[in-house]
Order: sequence, then structure tokens, then C-alpha cells
Amino acid sequence: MLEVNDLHAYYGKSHILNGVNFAMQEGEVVALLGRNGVGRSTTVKSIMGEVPPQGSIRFRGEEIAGMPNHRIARRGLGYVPEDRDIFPTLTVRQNLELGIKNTRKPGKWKVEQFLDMFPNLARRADSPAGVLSGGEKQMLTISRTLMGDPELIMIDEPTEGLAPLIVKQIGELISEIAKAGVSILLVEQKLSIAMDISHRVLVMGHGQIVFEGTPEELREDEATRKEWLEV
Amino acid sequence: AETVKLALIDPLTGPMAGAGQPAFEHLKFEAKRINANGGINGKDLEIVGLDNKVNPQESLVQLQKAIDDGVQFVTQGNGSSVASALIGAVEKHNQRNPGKEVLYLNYAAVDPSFTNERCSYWHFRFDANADMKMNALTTYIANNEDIKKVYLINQDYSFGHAVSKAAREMLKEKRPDIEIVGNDFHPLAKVKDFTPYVSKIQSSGADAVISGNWGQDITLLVKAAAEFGLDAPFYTYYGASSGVVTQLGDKGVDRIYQINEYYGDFEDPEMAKRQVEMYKETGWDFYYLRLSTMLDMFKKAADKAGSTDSVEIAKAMEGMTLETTNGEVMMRAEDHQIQLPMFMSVMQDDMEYGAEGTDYNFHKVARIEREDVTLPTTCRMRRPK
Amino acid sequence: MSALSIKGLTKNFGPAEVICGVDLDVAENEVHAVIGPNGAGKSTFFNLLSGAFPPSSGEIYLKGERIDGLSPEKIQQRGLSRSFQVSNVFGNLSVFENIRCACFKQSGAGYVFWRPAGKVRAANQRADEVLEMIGLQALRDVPAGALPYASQRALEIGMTIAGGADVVLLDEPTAGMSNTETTQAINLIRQVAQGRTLMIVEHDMGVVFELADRISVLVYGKIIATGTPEEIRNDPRVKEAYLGEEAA
Amino acid sequence: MLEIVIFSTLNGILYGLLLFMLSSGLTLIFSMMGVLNFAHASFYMLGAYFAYTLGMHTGFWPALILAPLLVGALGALVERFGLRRVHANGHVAELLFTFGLAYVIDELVQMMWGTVAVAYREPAYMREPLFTLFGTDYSIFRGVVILISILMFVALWYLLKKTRVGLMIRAALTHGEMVGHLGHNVPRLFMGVFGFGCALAGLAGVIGGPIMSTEPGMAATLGPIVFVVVVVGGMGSLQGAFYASLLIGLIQTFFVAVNASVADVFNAMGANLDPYGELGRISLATLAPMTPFILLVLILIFRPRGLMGELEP
Amino acid sequence: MSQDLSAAMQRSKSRPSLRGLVPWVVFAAVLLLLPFVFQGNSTAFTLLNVIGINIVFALSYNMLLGQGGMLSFGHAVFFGLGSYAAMHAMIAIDDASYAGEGFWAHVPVVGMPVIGMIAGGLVALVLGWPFCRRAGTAFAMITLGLGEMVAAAGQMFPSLFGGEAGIYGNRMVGPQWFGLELAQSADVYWFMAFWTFVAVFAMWAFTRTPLGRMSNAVRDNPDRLQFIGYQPRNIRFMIFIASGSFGGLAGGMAAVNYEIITPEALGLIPSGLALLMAAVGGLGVFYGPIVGAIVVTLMNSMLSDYTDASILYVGLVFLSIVMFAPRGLGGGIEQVRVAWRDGDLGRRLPGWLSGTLAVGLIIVGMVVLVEMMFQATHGDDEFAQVLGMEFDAAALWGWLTAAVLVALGVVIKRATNKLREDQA
Ligand SMILES: Nc1ncnc2c1ncn2[C@@H]1O[C@H](COP(=O)(O)OP(=O)(O)OP(=O)(O)O)[C@@H](O)[C@H]1O
Ligand SMILES: Nc1ncnc2c1ncn2[C@@H]1O[C@H](COP(=O)(O)OP(=O)(O)OP(=O)(O)O)[C@@H](O)[C@H]1O
Ligand SMILES: [Mg+2]
Ligand SMILES: [Mg+2]
Repeated sequence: MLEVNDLHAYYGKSHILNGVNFAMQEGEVVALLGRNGVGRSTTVKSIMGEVPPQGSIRFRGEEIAGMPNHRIARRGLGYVPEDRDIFPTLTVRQNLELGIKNTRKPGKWKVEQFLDMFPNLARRADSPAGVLSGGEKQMLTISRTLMGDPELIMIDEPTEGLAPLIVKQIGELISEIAKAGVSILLVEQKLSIAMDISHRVLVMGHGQIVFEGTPEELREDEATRKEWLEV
Repeated sequence: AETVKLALIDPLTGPMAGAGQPAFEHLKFEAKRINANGGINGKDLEIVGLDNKVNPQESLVQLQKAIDDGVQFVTQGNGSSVASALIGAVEKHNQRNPGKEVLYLNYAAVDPSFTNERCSYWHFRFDANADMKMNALTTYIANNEDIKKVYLINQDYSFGHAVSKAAREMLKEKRPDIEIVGNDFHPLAKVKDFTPYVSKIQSSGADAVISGNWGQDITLLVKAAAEFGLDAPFYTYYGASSGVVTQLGDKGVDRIYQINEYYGDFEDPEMAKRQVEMYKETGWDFYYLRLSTMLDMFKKAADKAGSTDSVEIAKAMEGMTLETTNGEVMMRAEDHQIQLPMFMSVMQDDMEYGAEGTDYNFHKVARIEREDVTLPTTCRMRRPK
Repeated sequence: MSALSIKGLTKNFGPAEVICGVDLDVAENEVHAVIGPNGAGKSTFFNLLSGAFPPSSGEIYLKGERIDGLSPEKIQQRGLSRSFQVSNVFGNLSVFENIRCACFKQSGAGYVFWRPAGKVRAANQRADEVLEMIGLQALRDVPAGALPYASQRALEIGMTIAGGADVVLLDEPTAGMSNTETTQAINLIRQVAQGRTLMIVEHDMGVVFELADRISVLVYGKIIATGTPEEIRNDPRVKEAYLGEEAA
Repeated sequence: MLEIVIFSTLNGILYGLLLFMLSSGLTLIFSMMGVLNFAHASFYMLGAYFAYTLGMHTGFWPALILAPLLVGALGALVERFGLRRVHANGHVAELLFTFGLAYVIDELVQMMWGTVAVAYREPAYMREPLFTLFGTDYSIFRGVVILISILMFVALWYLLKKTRVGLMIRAALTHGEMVGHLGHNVPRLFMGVFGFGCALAGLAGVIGGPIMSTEPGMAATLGPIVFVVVVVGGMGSLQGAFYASLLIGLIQTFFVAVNASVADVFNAMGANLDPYGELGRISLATLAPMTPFILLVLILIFRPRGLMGELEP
Repeated sequence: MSQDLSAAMQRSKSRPSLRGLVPWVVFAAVLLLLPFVFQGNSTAFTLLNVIGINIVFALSYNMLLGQGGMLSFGHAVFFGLGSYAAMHAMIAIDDASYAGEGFWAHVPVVGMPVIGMIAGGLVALVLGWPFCRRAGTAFAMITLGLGEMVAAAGQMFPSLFGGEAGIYGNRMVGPQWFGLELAQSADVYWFMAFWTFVAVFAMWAFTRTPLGRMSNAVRDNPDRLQFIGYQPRNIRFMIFIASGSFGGLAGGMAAVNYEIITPEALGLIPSGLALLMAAVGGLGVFYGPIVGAIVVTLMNSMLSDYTDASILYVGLVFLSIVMFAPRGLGGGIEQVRVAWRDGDLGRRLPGWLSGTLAVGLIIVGMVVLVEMMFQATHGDDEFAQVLGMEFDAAALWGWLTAAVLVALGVVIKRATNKLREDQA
């Protein structure tokens, strides 16, 4: 469903992505691993067009590289950025409502459903989202993106800054999303979670994909782990 | 060929250009006539336009440019601030650069002090000053027995206060029975809505309003009055200045009066023709009649002196008289203030020559003779040796 | 005397009570960690201590002096300084300048405009020391906004201690760091802790257990437990509220 | 006395509503895009001039619709090809852009329509009195003005508070990119808002032109007052702008009606101040047109978030 | 690690301190040489004097906006009041030297900028505190209000401000210093050069002081400032005073130069001029406003000789700078300088040149367009003739030329952007 071919990306003069290739199937959960600063976030950003991509990105067979981001989103790609970007002046509920792309066609997910799932959000449903704690913001962004009924959702560091209990909760949410038939591309640092929920893992190094396989394969491949993940 | 340059330092661009451009065009139009009749002592008169954006400091820069360009005569009219700067600068320049004297011919800055306590040998004023205009205006009002209550409304700055003060003093002297039922000041060019003032005038029961307002301040004031059905006439200094007629339309008819040396229906066929010609050629009205007077006197002085040197011309111009379409005018030697008859006119519809391409124009209703306009001066002129 | 002593501290935002009657004593030279679930009020707690918000009620004593209700700069001048959960530096100024700015006040050159900054010896020296301590000498002239994330976090800590405070609050100093970076950060924090009282908020239990002398657990505005890492690790309430079953 | 009170109130409300019409577009643009549009008054001027020129061919009512549409389209173009480029450089750059734009528009207007005023007037039948009170007329046109401005307020309030578009734009103000990631076309949204705000200014021009006269200086003199309204009302608050407009309108008209001067006050207390002296002659009436600015400074000192604003600017 | 970073690290090694003096020596040399270049041309001196005033004015404004992040619409208040103070002092000198005794009889006119500076600083001190609570829009608006109010007051109190005609004095009074007679603009030049140099140096030095550094900090992140022990408001207030003082100093220079000051000098238009000069020159570079002051002053005083659309051109130039060169002319110069220093110039120059060419073409196209519109509505304009354009506005080809020029510019601009992207 998503095919990335020879993707390059730059920040000013620095060449960050150096020919990234990978593909994802329908309903798959894929984790994108790698050390800090190898360019995982940049990969998802260039898929969304936030960083100008060079190379080919196809979604459901259609070339989306270079499209404005709203059109990409309209094609069914959801994105949860790593710095959360909640809308601080809107209320929690309004934040969720803005996730809806088309008000006339109700989607799979409902506002109430998320409020049930995260009592913290329910408590603050009508206060401005700017006052939420770091963790609450994270819950809100994932929920907000889901409101738009994406077919593939890319989540950048979903468990960053979360309490251990909540990390578990987010893990469950991700599994639930997967069960609902949404494909997931997970950008993660914490090996354990990624290994638990994903079908396949990709490891990045030097701006390229250096390993591709199942979690089990990665677990066994000590060389790769040593070289590309641990320090 | 050698020319005599007269530099106009006035706003030629920006929001005030509407005041400077007509003067520029008028000067150029009249210069053509003068050049066709032999020019200034045989030389062609050339009008140089210099844009000062009505800013005194910028005017000084432009003055310096003019001087470097060999200009010995400058003229200006818009803004007493600029006039004040020019008088000072010309005075100092002439003092510091003997042999390169510059004359300043003022065609519209009416602050009385310029020909009284601040009078300067190098400054000649071709417009009646504010007090003279008020003298003429009050003479007209004094002759109108129906006026018992007068309302004063003026802009809140030195000129507006001068107008108000002169009106109060002169009315008191000429018609002690007239009651001043209001004396309002409003900030310069800040009021968008004059209806509250008009309400006030209305409830004061005034028979007449006197105002020195200019620009939008007079247009909006009279417009508000018309909309409110206020019938009192407005006796003004600048009721016919550019744009007023267009904006007021029938709202100004029989309502707005102006005291000036100009009015829209010249009896002199020669002038009537010239006025039409000028509109055709430049798109501007003949509003600044005094510019024609100024150039004519300039020419006469040059011819009399037999020279185009500024010092000679200044000497010749002192006390000079000139026959104009309105009768004889005289440049008083004591203070370099022109002495001239004035006219009260009122806006009317269906005029033979309409101002600004409309059918409206100012129709002469009274002539105030030179003797009734003139005022003594406190000037103690310091003349060069 | 305890470095920080907090009595009955509460904070309401409108009807919501975010901090509900917290009592806490932090001993001098102690490293004290505050942990708790998201939204428990840890950042708010720090905001109250550092004067960003006034408390709704309660008292805060810094080395015996009452500081609640004072403005942040007054509190800072009395020796309490804090870092932020999200990096909060002067983006267009160089790394060195960021730190030096934090030093002027202490060097007695706070509002000086008659002497070049380069001539304010004390501030320059201090800034160089701090720069060395946080290991950013090489990036001295780089605008802070262009720094890599981890370096920015280090700078954040550097600015916090540069002003000479001896009570330092760090809000999630290792958030978003990789393992190596975290190790470096731990070392830095250890160094910082020398001769200072430290309070940190952290979700990374590895960091917490490694650094903290004592830990307080904040849950929905209340401290449910305070104790040594060992005590906390074994506290059933903490497990339930925060750590979950397979505690770190 | 009653007469003065009634008229001052009517005048104050009318002037206030005119101010509101002018400032509503600015408030809209400011609250949604964070752009303090210095050229707003220039778009207002364009509205008046367009209506004047169109009106000669189409008559007043079609011009009332067409002129704002034209101004709106122009505004949209300005956003698309100018403001959008500048957006990335922050709010000061945007402000500078509109500052320069004001210059350019004002000059272009002078070039096209000349340096003196044009004869833009309301249709003759609207000059008839709607009613006459104490011998003073209140024209139909003034009634129309009041009606239109109230309609405008209601429509805008609905748009801002009750529609998703309002939400989207408020969200885009802080995280534009993110709104795009959610599948909303942010650039088009901004273009629309800016265009709409300018169209509102244009509408105000169509209405205000005949009342306040249509001349090249009309933008420059009104510009600052509009800002006062927006700030006093509370940045970005539509209700705030509404109340602030009325407040300013009423204060100004009532002050004009009061003759008390500094000298009166002092002399009442036994001092002996020359009523024609510089200080003594200052009266409420002379200060009236300055009250907006006095109010502005006071508000910013004592209540920086304005009458109804949520945030401090 | 990115190249930018490593380049910056390279640079940070160490800098010879003498290098810092070079620009000042050059600046002084230029000031000393100019009179010989323009000998006998008093218009040039008049303009140079105005430029000197505007340089100080624009730089003082940039202390607020560029360095402190405070956008002001009332900066002319300091300029104007400083000018008034200096003028009153000049009048006092005149009166006193007539009598030949008293304090003022011993004060030289060349010292007037000091009076202006004190006045400007005092005014800022008295007014500033309530204004400096916030930066941003609130500050911009409150200064707008202040400007309007002071300008109105200027008209209301003629005894202090001289009414519309203003107050005027004579600079050739009191003791002479250095034999400077101050009669001609060429004499005044030395006075201007001295004060411009002093003020520019002082303002530059200010940026190097702790307070100058803190002013950048308060611009970048006022909230954080509190937590390193500063009240942002205090810093803003002190910048405000400093900026007001230098604004007043410029006013003092103006008083001597023009020998007249009118209430208009307090208003919105001169305040806007300061903003215009600073923005055209560039807010982010210290010398930006100097460049801006030179360019804007020349455009203001000279352009109107050639065309009646001069203000339009000023507006268009300003717009294109905001759009295409957001860091101003100074920023552009700085970019070239940095590239040259980094040995990068050769590679980046083609991009810049073609970018400049593109903007140039667009501007020329616009000029043609404007001039034709002008001809269509007003008849001939001199500027069109200066450019050798004798268009018949009705003829199609003139309009076509304009369109083609603009289109060409846009195409080149596009291509340039692409080129730069590829290079990056
Ligand atoms: N806006 C930017 N400008 C310049 N360089 C950047 C920018 N954002 C990221 N980089 C650099 O690009 C590289 C890759 O960044 P990216 O955010 O993709 O890393 P990541 O793998 O997601 O790591 P992290 O764990 O930090 O999120 C890093 O070296 C980073 O310093
Ligand atoms: N200004 C405010 N107004 C209203 N509620 C607020 C405000 N600031 C914080 N809150 C609420 O107070 C609670 C505590 O927030 P705080 O940021 O202190 O949490 P935290 O413990 O730091 O969480 P995290 O670990 O996720 O950062 C949250 O529920 C938050 O929504
Ligand atoms: Mg990342
Ligand atoms: Mg927190």
C-alpha cells in the first residue's frame, strides 16, 4: 500500500536521507527503528511533504511525492508528529473534531470513544488543550489523527515522555488500531514495545534502511542490533 | 536660452498633492502666457516643481537643491509650518551668502505673523492674511442685519485659534449686538463624523457659522450640516478649495460661502475665457487667481528694474501697484503684504462655468473694498543696506 | 535546615485542583526525584516552586526563607533555578551567549551598559566553566536554535546552573534522548549535583533510580509516597499508580 | 437637554457602527491569521472608489454587492502572491508587508482617480428623511447603515464561533502544518479569510464613502482609529470590537456635546485660569477626537487584554 | 553533523581583536573623504547632513525593533522632543549671548545633540514604564497611541511647540568650537560627521555590553529570562530609554541642521520613516539601518524630481524587499560577505546574481507599467522620458513590454530558486 523508493531528503546543505527503500502491506504494523538522529522522523516527514522529498513515494499506487500535505492526508495517510502539535487555544473536544476530514461522512472513530478510553482527556474535554500535561497531549494527538479515518497511520515516538503505565495503555491502543484494520508505521526508540506489537521491523542507519525483517529475526541478529541500535 | 527659474516648493506627491498640483499647473499655464508676452525682462520664465510632502525639513532640502540649481525665486503656499521654515531659511541664506539672495513669494500661507512680528524683507505675500480675510468677512456679516447669533468652529491649532480670536474681536467691534453662541475647536484632520458638532450648532440656534477649516474638515462639516437639515450659512475661508465642490454637490448650494479674491463667475470676458482654457488644458480650476497676480507683478517688477536679479526685483516690488481684473492691488512696502479687494461668494447650481467639471460654482455676492480689508501692521522691517 | 520545605501547597486552575496540599522537605545536597503519571501535576509543582504561577495556598521555604508569591526572577536570585520540559533557550544567540546571559546577574553586571560584556571577567569565566562542564565548548558560537536536540537539553541545564543557584529543578532532563545521550546526561547531572540540591522530574526509571537519593511519587496532585529508591520500588501503591506490574 | 442626549446617542451609535464595520474585517483577519493588516483602511478606500466607479454604470445596489466582491478578490490575490511568501518570516514581516502595501494602494488610488475627492454619493432617494426629530433629519441611508452593520455583526459572529472553518483557522494560527496533516487545505483557507476580511473592508467603504467622503486621504486618516477599536475591544474578539466601536462612538459624540473646559473646572474650584489660555481652553469637546487614543493607552496599561479579549496581545 | 555547524565551529577558534577595528577606520576615513569628493556641491552636503541624522534615527529605532524585538510606531516622539529641547536651548544660547552672560552664553551649539539626548532619555524614562510590560502587538499599539497623543499635544500647546509654524533658532550663535562657524551646509557636515560617528559607535558599543546582550535575549525568549533572574520589563524599559536617548540625539542634530522644528516631527509619518529605513536596511545586521537610511533618504528627496509616482516607487521597493529580501539590504550584503569569507562566493554568486536580475526585471517591468498608467491618467511624466520611454499608453506594445519583462523576471526567479535548491 505504501512504497518508498530511493527517497532523499535534505535540511539546508545536510543530506539526511540517502536513498530509503521500503514497502508496507495493507493491515501491517511496521516499526522503524534506529539511533537518535539517523533520520527516522525525517523519513515520515518527507512522506507527508513537511520536508521536501526527492525520489518516489507511492501510496496505493499513486505518486504522492511533492503533493501538498492536505491532499496526502485526504488520500488516507495519517501522521502523528513527534512534537505533538496540539492546538493550544482550542478545547480538547475541538481538537478532536478538527481531526474529522469530512463532516458529512461519519468515520469509524467517535469523539466519545476516545474520551472513554482516556479519562484524563474526558476530564479536560472542554478546557483549552494548551494546558494539558505532556502525556495528555500525546493521547490527544493520536486520537485526533484517528478521527480522520486514516488507512495508514504514521506515529512518531508515541511513548515519548510517558509514564510506564500509560506507555502500556498506548501500546494497547496501537494494537487496537491495528485490529481495526489500519496499517501502522511506528517510529520508536524503545525496542521492547516495538518488538511486541509490530509484524515487521526496519532499522535505519546512515540515512538508509539497513535491516528489514520480523521482530524475531532482529532479536536473533545480534550483529545488526549491536551495530545499528545499541551503542 | 537663459531662463528665470521660479521654484514651487509644495506637495506634489502623496495625500496632499491635491493642494500642490493645481498651483503647479496654474503657474505653468500662466508662465506660458507671460513668455508669449515677452517673458520676464526678456527671459523666459521656467517653473520648477519641487516636492516637499508638506514637511518643513524636507522643504529645506528642496530649497537647497533649488538654490544649487541657480534658482533665485521660490514660491510656496501650503502649510504655515513650511512657510515658517522657508522664511527662516531664506533669511539666513541671504545673510550668509550675500550676492546670492533668494526671494520667497508666498501665495497662500496666511499666518498673520509672517507680515507682522516675523516679517522679512525677502518674503512677499500675495494672499490676504488670515486677519485680513476675517476683516473682510466680518465686514460682510456686519452689513447683514439678520445675523444675530454666530457660531465659530475651527481646527484646534494655531491657525484655527487665530481665526476664532480675530472673529470674536472684529465682530465685537463692528457689531456688538451679535452674540457668539459657540466657539468650538476640533483636532486637525482627525474628525470623521461632524454630526455631533452640527447637533450642537443646531441647538445653539445660530444664524451663521464662521469657519477657517480647510480640506476634509470643511467638506465633512458642511456635509453633515446638510444631512441634518441645518440651514445656517457657513462663512468660510476655504469653501471652494479643490474637492469641496465635488463632494458637496447640492448639499453646498446656498449653504457654503467663501471669502477670497476669487469667485467662479468672472464678469471680465478675458478672465472667463482664460479660466475655461486652463481647465481644458490642465484639468484644474483657476482657483489661485493670486498666482496670476503674483506672476504679473513679478514681471512688472522685473521690467521696472530692468533686471532679473532678486535684489533688484525685491526693491522694485516694494510698494508696487498692479491693475488686475478685480481692480488695483498693491504690495505694501512696510510689510510686503499685498493689499487687495476681496469677494464674498456662495455656492450655486447651474453656473455657466462649473468648478471641477460639475455644474456648481461660487457666485459673487459682495465686493469688499481694499480699505475694508486692509489692516495695520506691526512689522519693523530690517532692510539690507 | 532543609533546602526546600513545602507546606500544604495547593493550586487550582478554576475549579480543577491540580496540586492538593503537598508537604515535602528536601534536604540540602539531596537529589530528589518526583515521579508520577502524566498529568499528575509534576510540571505544575515545579512551576509553583519556581514562581511561574503563584500557589493558591500553602507555603514554600527556600533555605528557611519564604518564597511563595515571589516573582520568578526574585526566586532565582535567592538561589533556586529551573530547567524546562521543552527546551527553552534564546534561539538566535550563540551557545556561549546563552550561558553568559545567565551569568551577568550573579557577576554584578545585570544591567550594565557602560562596559563591554567581554570585560565582565566573572561572567566570562563562569560561562566558560559551565560550557566545559556541559561539554559544549566545541559548539560555543553556534546559535542555540540550531543545536542538535541533546545538546540543547545540555544547554538548558547549563543555563539553569550558570546563575549560581544551589537549588536546581530539572524537568525531564533526559526526555527524548538516546541511550548514549542519556548516559552522558546522567553524568552531567551527577556533576551538577555536586554541592547542590537537585529536584528532578523524570519518566525514565533507569535515570531516576540511578540518580535519586529519595523519590516522591505524585499522583493527581498528592504525594502518595516518599522514600529511598528501594522503598519506592517495593511500594505497592506506587506500583499500582505508576510503575505498573513489571516495575523497572 | 433631552434633545442633545437623544441626538448624541443616535449619532454615537451610527458612528460606532461605522467604526465596527471598518474594524470587523481587521478583527477577523487578526484573530484568524494573526496578521495586523495595516492596509486594511486602504482596502476600505478601494471599496469606496470601486463603488463610485461601478455605481456610475450599475447603480448603487449592484455596486454594494460587486465592489466588496472585487475588493475581496484583490485581497485574495494579495494573500496568494504576497502575504503567503512573507508568512514564513513571522508576524513582523507580515506587518511590514501590509505597511508597504498601504503605501502602494494609496498611491495607486491617487493615480487612477486623481488627487482630489470624487463625487461618490448615496442615491438621492436615500437622502430623504427616515424620520425628523426636533427639526433634525435622520436619513434613510443612515438607517440602512445601521441595518447592514448589525447584519454583518451577526453573520461574522456565527462564522467565527459556530463553524468548523473558524476552528480550523484558529488551529492553523498556532500549527498550520498540522492542520494540513489532518487533511485541511490551509493555504486556501488563509486566502479565503484574507479575501473575506478585505471584502468586509470594501463593504464598509461602499457604505462609508458617501458619509465620510471618498478622497485619497481617507485611508490614512482612518487607519489608526481602526487599530484602536481592535485593541480596545480585545485582540481578535468580535464582540469586543463591537462594544469598543459603540463605546468610542458614544464617548466621542457625548464629549463633543459637553462644553466643560479645564478652565471651568479650575475656576469652579476657585482658581483663576484664563479660559482662552493654552491649558484653560482645553475642553472635553476639543479632546473628543483624541479619546480613542487616550482610551487605547489606558486600556493597554490597565487591562491589556482589552474589553473582551481572552489573551493579552 | 551538518556543515553549517562545523563551519561555525571552525570560525569560533579565535579572532584577532585588531580586525574589529577595521570597519571603524574605514568608516572614519569615508567620513573624512566625503567633503573632498563633494566639494562645492552644497546640495550634496545638505543631503549628507540629512543622511547623518537619519542614520542615527534609524539605528536608534533598530535598538528597539531589531535588537529588543519591540515594534514601535511612536519613535518620532523622542526625535521630536529631543529636537524641541535642543531648539529651546539654541534659543536660550541666542538670548544669552546677546546679553553676553548667563550659563547658556557658554554653551556651544555643537553640543546640542547632548541636550536632545538627555531630553529623549528623560521622556522615555518618564513615559516608558507602563509601556514596557509587553513586547509585540501591545507595545506596537501603545506606542501608536502615544505618538498620536504627543503629536496632538504638539498642536495644542503653542507656547512650548510654537504652533503650526514651530519654533526656530539660529545655529550661528554662542561660542564657536574648533572654528566651526556652521554657516553653510558644508560646515555643518563636520558637525554631523562627528556626531554620526560618535552615535554609531556608541550604539554599536551598546550591543556589546551586558545590557545589549540581554536585549537580544529578551527579544528571543522573554519568558525564559525570568528564570535566569531578570524581569523582562526592566530590560525592555532600559532599552526603551537607551533608544529614546539616541532618538533624541538625532533630534538634536536635526535642530542644528534645520534650525526649525515643527510639531509634525512628532507624528506618525516620521515614526513610519524610521521603521521604513530600518526595515529596508535590515533589522538583523547592525549596519543595516545605515544602509536603509542612505537609500530611503535619497529616494525621498531625489526621486520626486523625476517622477510624480515617487511614493509609489518607495512603496514598491519596500514591498519587494520585504518579499524577496526579508533580511533587508544589509542582510544581503552580510550574506555576500559571509560567503566571501567562507570561500563560498564563487558557488553561490550565480544564484544571487540571477536572483537579483530577476527582481530587477520585475521592478523594471513594474516601473514601465506604473509610468504608462501615469501617462494614461496624467499625461507625460518626466521619469518615463528619463528612461527613454516614449510610450503611447494606448498602444498595446508598451503594455506588452511591461508584461513580458515581469514574466521574464518571474521565470528567472523560479529557475533561480530551483538552482539554489539543487545546489543545497
Ligand atoms: N530542522 C532541521 N534543520 C537541520 N537539521 C535537522 C533538522 N531537523 C533534524 N535535523 C537533523 O537531521 C538528522 C535526522 O533527524 P531526525 O529528526 O529525522 O532523526 P530521528 O531519527 O527521528 O531522531 P530523534 O530520536 O532525535 O527523533 C539529525 O542529525 C538532526 O540533527
Ligand atoms: N494553566 C492550566 N489551567 C488548567 N489546567 C492546567 C493548567 N496547567 C496544567 N493543568 C492541568 O494540570 C494537570 C497537571 O499538569 P502537569 O503539566 O503538571 O502534569 P505533569 O505531571 O507534568 O505531566 P507530564 O508528565 O505528562 O508532563 C494536567 O491535567 C493539566 O491539564
Ligand atoms: Mg525523531
Ligand atoms: Mg510535565
